Order: sequence, then C-alpha cells, then structure tokens
Amino acid sequence: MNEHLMLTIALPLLGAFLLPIIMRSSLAMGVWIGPAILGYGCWILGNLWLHGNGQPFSIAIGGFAPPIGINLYVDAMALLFAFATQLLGLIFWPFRLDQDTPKRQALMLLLVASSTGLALSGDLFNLYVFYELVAVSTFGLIAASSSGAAYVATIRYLILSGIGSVLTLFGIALIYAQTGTLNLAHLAQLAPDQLNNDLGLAAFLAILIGIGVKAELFPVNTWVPEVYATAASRLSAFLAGLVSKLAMLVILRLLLLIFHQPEATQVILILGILGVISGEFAAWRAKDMRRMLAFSSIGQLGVIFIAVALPDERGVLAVLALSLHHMLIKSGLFMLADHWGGSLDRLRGLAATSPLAGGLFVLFALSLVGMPPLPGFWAKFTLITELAGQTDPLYMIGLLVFLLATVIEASYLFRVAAKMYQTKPTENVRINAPDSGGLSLTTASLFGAGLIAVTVMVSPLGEALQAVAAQAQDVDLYIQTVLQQPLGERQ
Amino acid sequence: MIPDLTLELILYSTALGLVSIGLAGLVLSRHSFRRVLALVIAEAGANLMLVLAGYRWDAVAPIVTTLGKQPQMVDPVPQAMVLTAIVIGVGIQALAVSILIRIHQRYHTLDRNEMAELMDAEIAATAGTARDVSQESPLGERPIPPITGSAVQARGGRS
Amino acid sequence: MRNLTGLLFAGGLGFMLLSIAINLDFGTPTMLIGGAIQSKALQETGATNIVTSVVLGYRGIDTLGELSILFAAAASAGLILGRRHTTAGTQTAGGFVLRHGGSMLFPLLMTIGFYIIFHGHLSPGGGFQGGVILAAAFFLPLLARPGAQLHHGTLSLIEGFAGASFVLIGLIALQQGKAFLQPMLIQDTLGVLLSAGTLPLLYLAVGLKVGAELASLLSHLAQTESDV
Amino acid sequence: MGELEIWIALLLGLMMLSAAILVLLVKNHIAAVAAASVVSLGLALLFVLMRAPDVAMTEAAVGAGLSSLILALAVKRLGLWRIEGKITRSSLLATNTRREKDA
Repeated sequence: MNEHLMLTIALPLLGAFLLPIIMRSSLAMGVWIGPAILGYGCWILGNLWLHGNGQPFSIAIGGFAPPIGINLYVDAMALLFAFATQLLGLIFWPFRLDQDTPKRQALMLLLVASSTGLALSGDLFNLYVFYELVAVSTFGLIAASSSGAAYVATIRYLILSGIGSVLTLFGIALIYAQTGTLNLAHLAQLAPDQLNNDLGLAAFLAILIGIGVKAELFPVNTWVPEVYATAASRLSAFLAGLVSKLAMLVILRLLLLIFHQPEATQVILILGILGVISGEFAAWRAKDMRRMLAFSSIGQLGVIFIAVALPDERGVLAVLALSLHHMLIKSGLFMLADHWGGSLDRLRGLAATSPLAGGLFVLFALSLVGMPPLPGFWAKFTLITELAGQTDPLYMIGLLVFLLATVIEASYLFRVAAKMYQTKPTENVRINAPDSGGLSLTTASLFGAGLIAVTVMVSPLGEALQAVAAQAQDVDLYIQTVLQQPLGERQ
Repeated sequence: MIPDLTLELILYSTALGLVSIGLAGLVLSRHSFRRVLALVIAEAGANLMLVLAGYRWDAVAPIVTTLGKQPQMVDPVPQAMVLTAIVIGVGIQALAVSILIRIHQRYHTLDRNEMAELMDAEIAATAGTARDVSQESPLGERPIPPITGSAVQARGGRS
Repeated sequence: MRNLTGLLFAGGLGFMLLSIAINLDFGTPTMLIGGAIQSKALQETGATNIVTSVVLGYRGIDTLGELSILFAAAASAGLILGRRHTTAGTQTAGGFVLRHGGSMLFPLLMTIGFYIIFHGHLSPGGGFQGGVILAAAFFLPLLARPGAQLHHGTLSLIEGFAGASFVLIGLIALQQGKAFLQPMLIQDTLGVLLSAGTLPLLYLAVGLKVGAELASLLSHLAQTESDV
Repeated sequence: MGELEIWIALLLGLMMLSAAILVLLVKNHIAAVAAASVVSLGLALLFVLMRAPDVAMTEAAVGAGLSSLILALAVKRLGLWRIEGKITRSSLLATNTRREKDA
C-alpha cells in the first residue's frame, strides 16, 4: 500500500502527457481524466491517513537505498499537505472548455503533481526540480488568461523566479561541495559537524531567497499583487492558498533538519516582520478586492514566517495552524473576489442583493482577524503565547508588529464589510459576475462550511495537529526512518 | 594574502563572476530581452559551480573503461544534476522568449518600467479603479498613468 | 536608488561567497554519495557511463521531473504563441545550397541522433544530446523552406507517448513488486548495446520527448507572425 | 594536472567573463546573443577540461546551439536588430553601473 503513494505523483504526470492526445480523439472522455486522477490521489492519501499506523515511513524511488537514491519521506505533515494539494487541485480544477482546454488541464495536472512532490520529497535537488516544475506550469497557467497584463505579470514573475532558481542552485552546489550528499536525512546527520558555519549560513540564505520567491518572502514578493490580479481567480486561490504554503513547508523542513544557526532564524524573523508591515499597509491602501487579498496574503505569510522562526515544537504547531487556516480562508476569499470582481467601491450595498456572499465575507474576515470561537483565534493565540514566552527582544518586536497588523487587518476588512452593509445602494451597484459566478460562490460556501466544521471540532483537531507538529519536529525520527539505522548512532 | 593560482580557484572565480554579472544584469537592466540574456549567463555560472562541486583534479571522467580495479573518477552526481539543470534552463528561456514576443505585440515596448506602467493601468481598468472613478480611498504610492492607446487596444483584444 | 541597491546586493553576494570559498576545498570533494555510486553503479544498472546510471537510475525521478518541465514549457509556449497560426510567408526561401543541403543533412542528423541516444549508457551522450540533434534534424527543413509546416499533430503524439512510456516503464516495475522506476536488468556482458536493461529504453523515451518538445518549441517561435 | 590546463582555464575564464560583461553592455542585440553563446561555448570547453564529457556535449548542443537559436529567433521576431532609443538608454545605464562597480 505504501508504495502506491508514488502514484499520486506518477499518475498526474502520465495524465498530463497523454491528455492532449486523448482530448484530440475524444473530448468527452478527456475531461474526466484529470478529476478522476486527482480523486484517486485523494483516495490513496486519505486511506493512508486513516489506516496507517501514524508512523512516518520512507519510500526509495528506483529501489536504491536512501542516501544514494532519492526517497520520499512521508510523515503526518507531508501527508496532510499532499492531501490538501490533491483536494484543492480537484476543487480548483479548470473546467472551462475552449480550444486551450487540453493544455490548460495538462498544466494543472503538472502543477498538482509537482506540488505533491514538493510536500513529499526527501532530496534537496529533487525538491529543486519539483519547485521549478511548479514555477513553469504556473507561468503557463497565468499566461493562459492571455491579457497583456497577464503576460507582463508572467515575465516579471519569471525573471524574479529565475533569480531565485539561480540562487537555489548555487546554494545546493555549496552544500554538495561541503558535504557530498543531497539527501535531507543524511544532511541532517552531517549538518552539526559540517554545515554549522558561515558556509552553511550562506547556502541557507541563498536557498531561502530562492524558495522564498514562491513563499512570498519579503524582498522577493513583488510578483504577488500583479499575478493574483491578472491570473484566473481559481488559479490565484490555488497559488495563494496552497503553493505558498508548500514553499513555506520546504523552508520549515530545511530549518528543522539542517540549519540550526541562530542567525538563520533571526533572518527569517526580520524578513517576516518586514513582510507583515509592508503587506498589511499595502492591503490597507488597495482599492480593488484582488489586490487587497494579494497584499494581505503577503502580510499573513509574513506572520507565518515569524512563526517559522520560533524555536520549538509549539512554533511548528503555530506554523501548521496558521498555514491551514490561511489556506482555508484565502481560498474562500479569492472565490468571493471571483464572484464579485473589481473595485471595492462597487461592493457598496451588496449584502442586500446577495446575503450569502456578504455573510461568508464577514465570516472569513472574523476568522482572519481572530474572533474567539473561530479557528483563526486559536491559531493566532498559539502564536501570541509562544512569542510572549521568548526572551530575545526581536521576538517582542515580532509580537508588537503582529498585534499592530491584526489591528490594520481588522480595519481594512471591516471597512469593506461596512461598505457592503451600507443601506444606500448607489446607482452603479452591479454584480460583475462572469460566467462562473454561481460556481465560485458555491466553492466559497464550501470553504465557509469547512471553516464552521473546524470551529465545531477545534479541540480534537488541535490535538491532532499537536501530534503532527511533534512528529515533524523530531529530527532523530526523520534520520532513523530514512536511513534505517538505530537511534544511538548519531552523535 | 593571495592564494596560489590553482585550477579550482580560477574555475570558482569564473563561476562566481558569471553569477554576479548575471544577477547584476537581472537587477539593473531595463530592457526585458537583456534580462533574459542575463538569466542565461547567471544560470551558466550556477551550472559551472555545480560541476565544480564534484570535480577532482586527480580523476578521470566517470565512464568505466576496464573491468577490475577502477581508477579514481570525478563525482558523477553533480554532472547528472547539471544535465537536468541545463535542460530546465533552456525550457524556461524559450518560455520567456515566447512571452516577450506576445508582450511586444500588445504593448510595443519591452522596457520594464513602461511595461509595468501599462500593466498597472490595465489591471486598474479591468478592476474599475481608475483614478477618476474613486476619490474615497487614499491614492496608492504609484500614480496611475493615463490609459494609453496601446493599453486600450490591448483590452479590446481580450477574448 | 534601485540601481544602487541592486549593485550592493550583487556585489555583497559576490564578496560574501568569495570569502567563504577560501574554506572550501575544491578539487578534493568528499564524494560520499558519488563514491558509493561509483563502486556499485556497474552492477546495479549495467551502464558503463556512470552519469547515465545516475540520470536514469539513481536520480530517475529528477529526469522525469525535467521532462515534465520541458513539456510544461512547450505547452505554455504553445498556449501563448499558438493562437493565430500563420506561416511566415514574408520570408524568402533559402537558396539552392541551403535547400538541398537541408534535405541531405536530414538522414545524417537522424542517424547521429539515434546513435547518440542508443549509446548513452556506454559512452558520453544520451537522450538529451541526441534529442537536441533530432530536433535540429526536424527544424532544418523549416529554415530551408520557410513555407514548410512541421506537423504539430505528429509532434504532440510523439511527445505524449514518449513521456507516457517513461512513466509506464516506471509503473511496470511498480506492478512487478519493485520500486517505481527501478531499472530492470538483463544480465549480460559489459559494453554490449543491450547490456543495461531498461536504461536504453528510458533514454530512447527521453530522446524522442526532448526532440519533439524542442522541435515544437522552435517551430512555434519561427512561425508566429512577426509584427515589425 | 598540468600547467597547461591552468593557462587554458584562465584564458577561457577571462574570455567568458568579458563576454558576459559584453552581453550587458553591447548595444546591438544580435551581438549580445552572440556574446551569450560565446559564454556557453566557453563553458562547454571548461566542462571538457573538468572531465565531464556528458555535460560538455549537452552544454554545446543545448546552451551554445539551441539556446542561441531560440534567442536569435526571438531577436528576429521582436525586431530588435534595429538600434532604438530605448535600447541605447538601457545600455547607457548598464555602462554607468559598470563604471560604478569598477570604481
């Protein structure tokens, strides 16, 4: 059964290669292939989650034992994100039928396959390859909306991403030159001796900037508002909700396993704080819904970066809680933005015409700000207590900035909400809903329902997440699982 | 302290120089085609660095020529990775070039600032937040340029 | 201001890395993984070219990912450029030498391309290099006769099936109870064409796929209408 | 490792670095593409020197051959063989920054 996990990556790739051919002969059959593959992937992963023994395991690709070959490392955290990838891929599947459908769906399958790989892979260079595949299929999907602005956004994103991949490659080369291995477990074993120095720090910074491009890290996030405003909303939701979290997950893994220097966490903390400040202020000034969401996404990813910088298990818990919460909320909000479209001024009095959408917006906004019964509160509460427990003054700054950001967030979100509930309907009230209007509202309600379900079950889910965080934090377990050797051998 | 001029040092400096020149070009150039060229240079530097990571001065190429006792070989793993990286690089480059062709058709410019202004104008126009529409929210840092002919034309060309 | 920041960034990066490199001993790498692979590769994969055994065996999934990247790039370029298809009729046809040279080179390039692909596990070369040569063979007639059309249907058929067969070879191993992409050996003498089991098949898939992707990329670029 | 190899590497390295600088400075885009392919070709030769024949073959075929072809096609499609005002401006910018860097 465990070996079948490989199918969640292999089958979408196979489907992507064959989709253009199949669609040429039979469109009716072709349109079901993608959803069927992703549904099967969900089934495999869900089965593993339900019937697995909760212990992490490792799969050697090609049958070569891990430090020599490439392996997939499957713990609860990886499984959780892989499942979210396949599920969100299914939810945000590009159904639209036109002459570009085969290529668009093939690119979407590639995006899902590579995102799954990003969650599971246990090899540094393999992560880089999957990361590039995520990038290239994203470029294609953004440019597929074929407006001039989308092309410009894509090329600017491509160039920034190119800088990132050169830096990542350079960092990988430095690590390989120093240690002679690329397997994460093997690196984790060697890191205390060989990478705990300036060279390791330089390699980490290069990789951080490189992968940070996708994780919306502060100096390399200029692509975010442009891309989210020009790409199709469903794609924006997938990118903001999921892909950014996967890049974050990779950074978290590297930090937990390999790079233990205090400088590394400090850099992440500072960049996270700067990201929060810049993102939230820009969101406050934004005048259309999509850009507001894009900027606030930068801010929230900054908050998650602050959580990544926290040292112990509770920090990992905060990262997981904030990430999953943001995934749910941002996907829903982008779907609402797709439903409404356009400038914030057009939203005036909208709640009267479409009460469900208005209610959903308020629900998401409340959870995002952190209203007590909603899950957003628990995520933020974990972070605050953890930040307050630190002695380093930098964490105090982080705490202050975080609280300030929450105030700003509340101010701009409720400005929008107030606008929606204004009674005076102006003459240009017009729901700018494209053909997918009903579908996106349905999807948004799905996320709203998910949010309420989480609210009801918040305490068992919190305990489950705690177990996931504890497992992810256990470096010895990782090394032992991958390299199959007794615990005592590590110094 | 001037280290001896060894082969490794020369190669490392070349790799570093190519990456630095490429990154400088990526950050500084205004013409987008030039930035794509700079990306090519930077990638070349990174590839050289990767091969260098597995280079041994006392070894032969990693191909088995005789049975029995093997001579010392250079590390094959970085070479395999560089093969991958080179092909990835050319794919991205071709994609970049095809996007540039389309941008040139729409906007008739490849200057990065002009491109960005036209893009902002188009985004604002699509969202309906051009300057004269809303006076309520504070203006953004960037002044929104008037919608030029090509941007309007580009919008008209949308499907 | 922006220029200065960029310059400082690039310069600072260069300086930082140069100062760090003094500690690195290039020329005598540790070769933890490399050494292990070197001593086992011949027995485990049957390829005398160890780079090939790494590319297709030990790091086979990387190669699959790379093929997917190339596929994604070609599909995206097709999405972007493939909308209005006009042959570039404004170009002048090539002269006598170019036309006839082109048609004479075609079989030669095909032979070289396939030779390089099939001997990738024995000597330097393989799917990528051979694939580029195949792409060149297909692209050459396009340069010589600008009116000529590459048959996009055939190309996409080749790229689809070549990519799929790479995955399928991997899945067959999975089906037989081995790991995904595990090479299947035919024990034979060293240095013979078929000594490396499924590796040449994988390299053939890689070569065809790379060739088809690159040819379609090039023809997309060459055939879009120029607006100047 | 012979003395000769060091001199060849030094020569190639200097050639590649100056070609790389030329890519950013030269006004004519065709010349810039040519300089970029010089960098790739030099890289392929360096790979031969570093006993990486596979990589050298790939770099020569992909980097020096195919990628130059793609870029040259792009120059043609983009109509960049004419020197325009914008291009001159960008080269001037690059020249200035290069001077700053050297100083």
